[in-house]
Amino acid sequence: MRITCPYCGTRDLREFSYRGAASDLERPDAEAPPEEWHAYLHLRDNPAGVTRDLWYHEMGCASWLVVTRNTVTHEILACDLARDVALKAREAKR
Amino acid sequence: MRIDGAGLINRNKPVTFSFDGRSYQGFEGDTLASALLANGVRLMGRSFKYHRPRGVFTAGSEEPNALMTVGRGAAQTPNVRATVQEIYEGLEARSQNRWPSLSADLLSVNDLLSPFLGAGFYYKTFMWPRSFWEKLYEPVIRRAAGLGALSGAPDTARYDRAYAFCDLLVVGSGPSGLMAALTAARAGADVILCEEDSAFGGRLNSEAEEIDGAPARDWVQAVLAELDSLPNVRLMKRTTVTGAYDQGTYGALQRVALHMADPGDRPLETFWHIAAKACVLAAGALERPIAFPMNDRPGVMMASALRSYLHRFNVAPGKRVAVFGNNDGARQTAEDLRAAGVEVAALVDSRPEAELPVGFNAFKGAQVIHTKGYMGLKSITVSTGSREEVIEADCLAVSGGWNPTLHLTCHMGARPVWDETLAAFLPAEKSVPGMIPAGAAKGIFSTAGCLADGQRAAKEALKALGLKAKASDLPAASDAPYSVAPLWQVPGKGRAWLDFQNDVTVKDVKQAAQENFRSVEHMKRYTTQGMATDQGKNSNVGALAVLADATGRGIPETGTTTFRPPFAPVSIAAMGAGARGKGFAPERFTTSHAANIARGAPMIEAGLWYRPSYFPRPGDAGWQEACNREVGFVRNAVGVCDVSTLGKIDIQGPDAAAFLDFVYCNTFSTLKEGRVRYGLMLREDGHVMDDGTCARLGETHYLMTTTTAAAGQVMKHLEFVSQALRPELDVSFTSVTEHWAQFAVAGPKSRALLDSLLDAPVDESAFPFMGCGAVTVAGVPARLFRISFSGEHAYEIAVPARYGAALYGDLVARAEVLGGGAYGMEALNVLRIEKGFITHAEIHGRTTAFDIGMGRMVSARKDCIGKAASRREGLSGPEREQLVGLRPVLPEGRLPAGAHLFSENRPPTRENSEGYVTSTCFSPSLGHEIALGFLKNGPLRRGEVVKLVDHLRGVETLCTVCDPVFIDPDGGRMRG
Amino acid sequence: MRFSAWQVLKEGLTGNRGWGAHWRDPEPKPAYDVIIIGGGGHGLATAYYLAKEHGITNVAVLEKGYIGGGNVGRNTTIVRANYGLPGNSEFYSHSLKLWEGLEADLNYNVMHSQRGIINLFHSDGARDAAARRGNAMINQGDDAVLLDREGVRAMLPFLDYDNIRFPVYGGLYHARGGTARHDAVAWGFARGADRRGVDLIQNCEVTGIDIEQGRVTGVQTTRGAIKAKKVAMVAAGRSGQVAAMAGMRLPIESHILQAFVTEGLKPCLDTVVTFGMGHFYISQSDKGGLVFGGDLDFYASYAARGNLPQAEHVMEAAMTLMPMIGKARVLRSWGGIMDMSPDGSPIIDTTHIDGLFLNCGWCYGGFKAVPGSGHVTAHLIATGRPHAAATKYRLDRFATGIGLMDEEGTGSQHNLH
Amino acid sequence: MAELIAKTPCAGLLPVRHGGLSLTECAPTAIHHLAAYRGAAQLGVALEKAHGLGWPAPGRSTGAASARALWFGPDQALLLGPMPVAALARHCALTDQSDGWAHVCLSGPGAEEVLARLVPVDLRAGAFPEGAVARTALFHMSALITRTGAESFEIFAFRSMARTLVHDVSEAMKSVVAQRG
Repeated sequence: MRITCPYCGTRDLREFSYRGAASDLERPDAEAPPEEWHAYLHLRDNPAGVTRDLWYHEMGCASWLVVTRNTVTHEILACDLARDVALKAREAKR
Repeated sequence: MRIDGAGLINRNKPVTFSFDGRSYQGFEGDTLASALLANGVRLMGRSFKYHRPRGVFTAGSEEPNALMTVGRGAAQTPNVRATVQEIYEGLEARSQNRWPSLSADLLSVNDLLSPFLGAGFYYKTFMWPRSFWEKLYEPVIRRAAGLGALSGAPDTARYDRAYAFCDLLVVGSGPSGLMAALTAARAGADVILCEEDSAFGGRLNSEAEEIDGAPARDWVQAVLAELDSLPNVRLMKRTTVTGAYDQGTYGALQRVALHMADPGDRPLETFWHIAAKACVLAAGALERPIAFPMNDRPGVMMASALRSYLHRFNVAPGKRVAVFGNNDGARQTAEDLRAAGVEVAALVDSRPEAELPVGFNAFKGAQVIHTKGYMGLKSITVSTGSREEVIEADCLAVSGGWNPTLHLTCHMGARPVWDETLAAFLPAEKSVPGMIPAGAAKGIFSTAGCLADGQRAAKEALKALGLKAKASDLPAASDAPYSVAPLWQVPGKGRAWLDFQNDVTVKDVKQAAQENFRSVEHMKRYTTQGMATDQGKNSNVGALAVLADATGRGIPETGTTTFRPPFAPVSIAAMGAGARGKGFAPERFTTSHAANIARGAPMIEAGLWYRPSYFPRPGDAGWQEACNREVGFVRNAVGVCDVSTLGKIDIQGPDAAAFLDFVYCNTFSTLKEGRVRYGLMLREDGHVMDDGTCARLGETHYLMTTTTAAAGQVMKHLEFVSQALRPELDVSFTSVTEHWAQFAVAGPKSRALLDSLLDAPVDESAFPFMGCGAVTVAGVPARLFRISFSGEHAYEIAVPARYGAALYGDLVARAEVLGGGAYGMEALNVLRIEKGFITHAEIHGRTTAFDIGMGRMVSARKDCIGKAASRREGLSGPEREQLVGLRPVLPEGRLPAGAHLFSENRPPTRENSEGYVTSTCFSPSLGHEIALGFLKNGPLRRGEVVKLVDHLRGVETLCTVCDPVFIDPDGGRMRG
Repeated sequence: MRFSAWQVLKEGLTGNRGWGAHWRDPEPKPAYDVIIIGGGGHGLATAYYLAKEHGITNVAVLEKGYIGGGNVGRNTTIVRANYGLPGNSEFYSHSLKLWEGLEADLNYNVMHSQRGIINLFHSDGARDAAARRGNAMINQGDDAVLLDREGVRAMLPFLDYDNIRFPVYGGLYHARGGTARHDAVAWGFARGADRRGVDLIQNCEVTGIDIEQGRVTGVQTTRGAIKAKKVAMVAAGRSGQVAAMAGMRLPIESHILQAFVTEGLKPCLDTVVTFGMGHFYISQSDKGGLVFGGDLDFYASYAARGNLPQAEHVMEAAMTLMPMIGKARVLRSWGGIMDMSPDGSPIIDTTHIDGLFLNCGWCYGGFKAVPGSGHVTAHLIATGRPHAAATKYRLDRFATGIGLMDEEGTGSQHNLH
Repeated sequence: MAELIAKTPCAGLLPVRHGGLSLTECAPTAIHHLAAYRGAAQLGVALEKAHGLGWPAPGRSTGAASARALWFGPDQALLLGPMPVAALARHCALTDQSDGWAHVCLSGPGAEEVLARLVPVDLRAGAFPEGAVARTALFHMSALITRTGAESFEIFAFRSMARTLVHDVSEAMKSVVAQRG
């Protein structure tokens, strides 16, 4: 697998490490009800198809990335900086 | 025997090698198989199950029979394909899976028992008595099974791995591959051409073909010369592309020096990762056998293989050769044999309408229905339906048609598609992104067709790459059509083999169907069809056809055959190259390493680092004595220890304080400049991730310390929190672990030591307990932290790493003058256990802040990572096992770590286990063992006597639950 | 037909013409008492024990492909009961006891070979953790022996003791651990279930789960609607998709785990060996292939195939641990889809929908659980109560934090694995 | 009074030479990590003003032998050579890393092929010209690699891993040299 880091270009899988669903960016408020925290921490859509997940360019520029990817074909459709995605989500919330 | 001809062997370079102890001569360019055939050797191996005598069957990596062991001692290599292994001077080959010898193999008795050893027989027996499976049945089966043997000695040869990048990867160098490479290279594409064989050219090396009116090999040489001259082309022969992976990644195995008597510093093999924007799969096709009765005799081989031996190696595999086929390959083979002056015993074509040339003992619409010759073919029986004829022959060439070599197209899960006309599977469309099958690999079997298709495929690839092909003519070549009449099995008396190596016959597949293993996957697994070293390259399609027939379905309805990486087996040494010994992970050394080694300290691994265990002295009774001495240094004088391995993260920015408040469960925004605070970090799941101190060096500047083990994990975590969860915070961090060498100076005389060392004495007001600041040593700027992991008055001093070795030597020398010295990990561990300080033995991933008595550190006034999850009911409360100290009731009592804790009168069972011991040591300060552990509701059970049981080491002892701080509980020494 | 040496002899003498079908291929009936979604090891075992232990035979196992085509047919065949935490301890102990009688029970040779397992450790701290686990095994009534370095050397003389990156300090030896022939386990349970009247329906994909007023009533399939009083979702890596049909989101991520087998070799490894620091485990099959694997590829995937970096990491671990393996050649690699739960332990529970049961979260340890999982799931379906050996596999443990079973200590949250 | 003698990360390990290829330790130089606060624009100006160096684009470097800025990550650079002026700290987190890196030079015919045995990035001149910078893996290690000439590269790896760095590169050098011709 090769992932295109927005900074470093296309790099081999071995430079990256994986975290999981990009829903990790949507951290509930501290006082959110327990169910919301449970869903955030544990429940997953786990789609067989297109998913968005978090990768870390660990052996590279240390950027956290949101990769849009197909879990059945391993096709990669997009790769964005997690920082940008998170900031955009905040803008949208306001 | 060797015949005249202009093959690819060098008759001026004879090569001597041996097989089963006998010396033979071949020529440079020979494979082991061709050289043995040239010497009249037909028996080359034994089958896996029935130990039947077998001869060479193919001329490529798909060989199922002629597997041998090459080399001796640590160089012994099992399961080497004689058809691939090039001979070199002194090569030693041995047959395998036989005892005592290849010609007299006792286990060939299995062959006589074959009626009882059919498909899946072992699932139905060997069940009684139960204990006999491990004791008798299994060991016997295991010894009988297997092919060659590993030497058992470490593989000390060199291997390596490498990366390559290209626009276009061309797999295979037959007419399609060469044409594709040439077309792409001329257009300026960056091309890699991989060829599994030791010579480029594919089938053109093995056929009497002409291109542009000259021998095809001339064209091959001309193309190679041009490719070789281009800077944008990389030619890789002896390189098998083994797998297709995501986003244009390919694995390839290059046999760099396996054909050399003395490889020198060359790796035997290199495993390549090739990142290619496009790929032309021009891997050709594999000829398939026909399952006729007793088709496994030594001397029976594929017709294309026979032509390879004839044309490329100038070897006639027999004196009287018969040919049997269902396509024009049979006729071609007969004609080639005749042209080479070899007697053709019979030409048998199963097609009634076949046009056969005159002058042969030819049979149309006929089949070979039987053979004779246990140790080597003696005769075949041909049936035309109306009559049968026994014909003497010592070699039979068989052609059942061709299967495109489409294996790589299956590696991403695509299934090939059945083509009725070609009676073969073809690659599915877009099976691997960027891969374009061409030529025989996609079912085009004429030379002219392959040349044209190679060019077409290259153009398609160039278009995708945004390059333009230069106009060029196609060379002229034969365009003979391919016609095949499917013939999968010939009925008759006797077994008809499908999978030669695994001894799977037509009967086995039929029996599987009879037992309702009708899915092709079930049939494969039940019969072991296709699971031998060729992975069904020779037999899968035939077996599928037999299954289709047995279940009354067509081939496409029955299923498809699929393939997984690797295309051809890859040695573990090549794919794991560089990892032998210490190469598995980087080694990290502190600046004090050499000094510690010089003092004879055994070094132990701490993550990737090496740290001294203890410092032995002459006359020590053992490590315990050294450890006790070093504990004494710290408790009574001063000890020095390199703590550079702890992670140090420099955190700066206007929002540094807010950031730390979020990642630590306690508060850091309130920490004064020049002060240090202990911090506890949770994972988002509410359990403890790591702990350490964090110093505030300036208003917006902190220095975080992590444990040695978790440094990388914490850094990654901080990056995640900063980039993904708190992107609005303006903070940045960088690891300075490597820049600073840091040493603990601990003990009542630590201050005295530092006063003698530093350019100015330690200022008590600037360095109270948990103070920090800048100092200088011999003019070198340093950092001083008044922190303690031993419970004593202690400091840590950090200097730029270039001075680490010098400072360490100086510190230890000064400590020794003061009655102290260096201390190692053993002493460090004792010191911290005596003080109840935790490490990853306690924060092992399942403990919460509550469990370690730090529940109140989770600040109520702010959010932090892990806070929400830590409030779940299951993460605190009396049911939790919580941190306690343990001391033995009797002074000699042992408290081994890993023991479980029970109420005094309860038997030691799972239901009764109430906790366990995590850390233990002999406390020289107290004169007995002490331990830390976790006990249900522990803090409220102080004073209670509990039973400690270590079944593994036979310890059962009573101990008293106590406070985890064994020494100086109010911390006076540390603060004083 | 009962399988035995005599039967093999008799059939051998009569041309092997008498062997009948291992199982029938029935058409689905309109209704069943119990439908099991998923014809893998766990589903087949559940059906078998429903029939055998509870007399519930009006059961269908629905399999979208062929039975045993999932993880039960693509694993490294290791069978063990060497867990350290309550919940797992009693369950795997229960499962191992079932393994020990499985051949006689099923009349099928699954080649359960108790050749022993050695978990190596590479530091004092790891030894303490192994000791804690070994003591837990003995507390549970299972077997464990703590070997020191020389003890390991006596059993595994070919490991690198001199130059290995992470030296061998010792090993935890579990004599009753071992391997079994994976396909045979699926087939044995399938045959056993079939003989007791269970319908095994292959090529039948469930496309919907029918729920009326909070109660399950049946399923929709590619072969039509089928009614059922009870439905169990036993779909391993595909659990997320199946549960979604019932409107459930699961605490499951599906990940890829690769495994490898070499060409056949004469016997050179008599036990199962695991190398914790290298995430590597290996055994030798009865056919002579070295069967080995490593850690997850570490990305969510349904592709049933992995990538090179993890494959190479596994080979590297092999080379540092046992450099005598270098000239063995990897013949085939494959990937399974692992249903990873947050804490690495399984879920066997009822759901908020009456009559709908859930069995998932086996992570990379499902094979050894097959008999146990089938046995306790059958108990749960038949009685509505968890079996004593599986009381802790609750679905709500993540929400409550009670009884989390994070054996590895890496975290009880997906992204912390 | 103490006396502290400085030791370089690869002291005693280098140089290593095989068949025209050499691996040498670069002369010690000041290395500072610059991580911009909130956007690099002002920092770039300050850097230019203070040290005459442009802010490096991703994967690139600026400057020449005595003073260089190497891209290190988003809004980050390594300043090589000069001691940064204090004013820079107004715009960025400024961290001394001078002692944190093993800093070596690989040069000679086949240097590219040597690195191709260890580094999963295309380092051929077409894709990786002089001055290009990659943060990547060198076998199992994190490394920063920059091309300094047609046949020369500088490699930065963690100081503590110097021995592994030298071992891995030396072995690859041997392999490349042995396969020549």
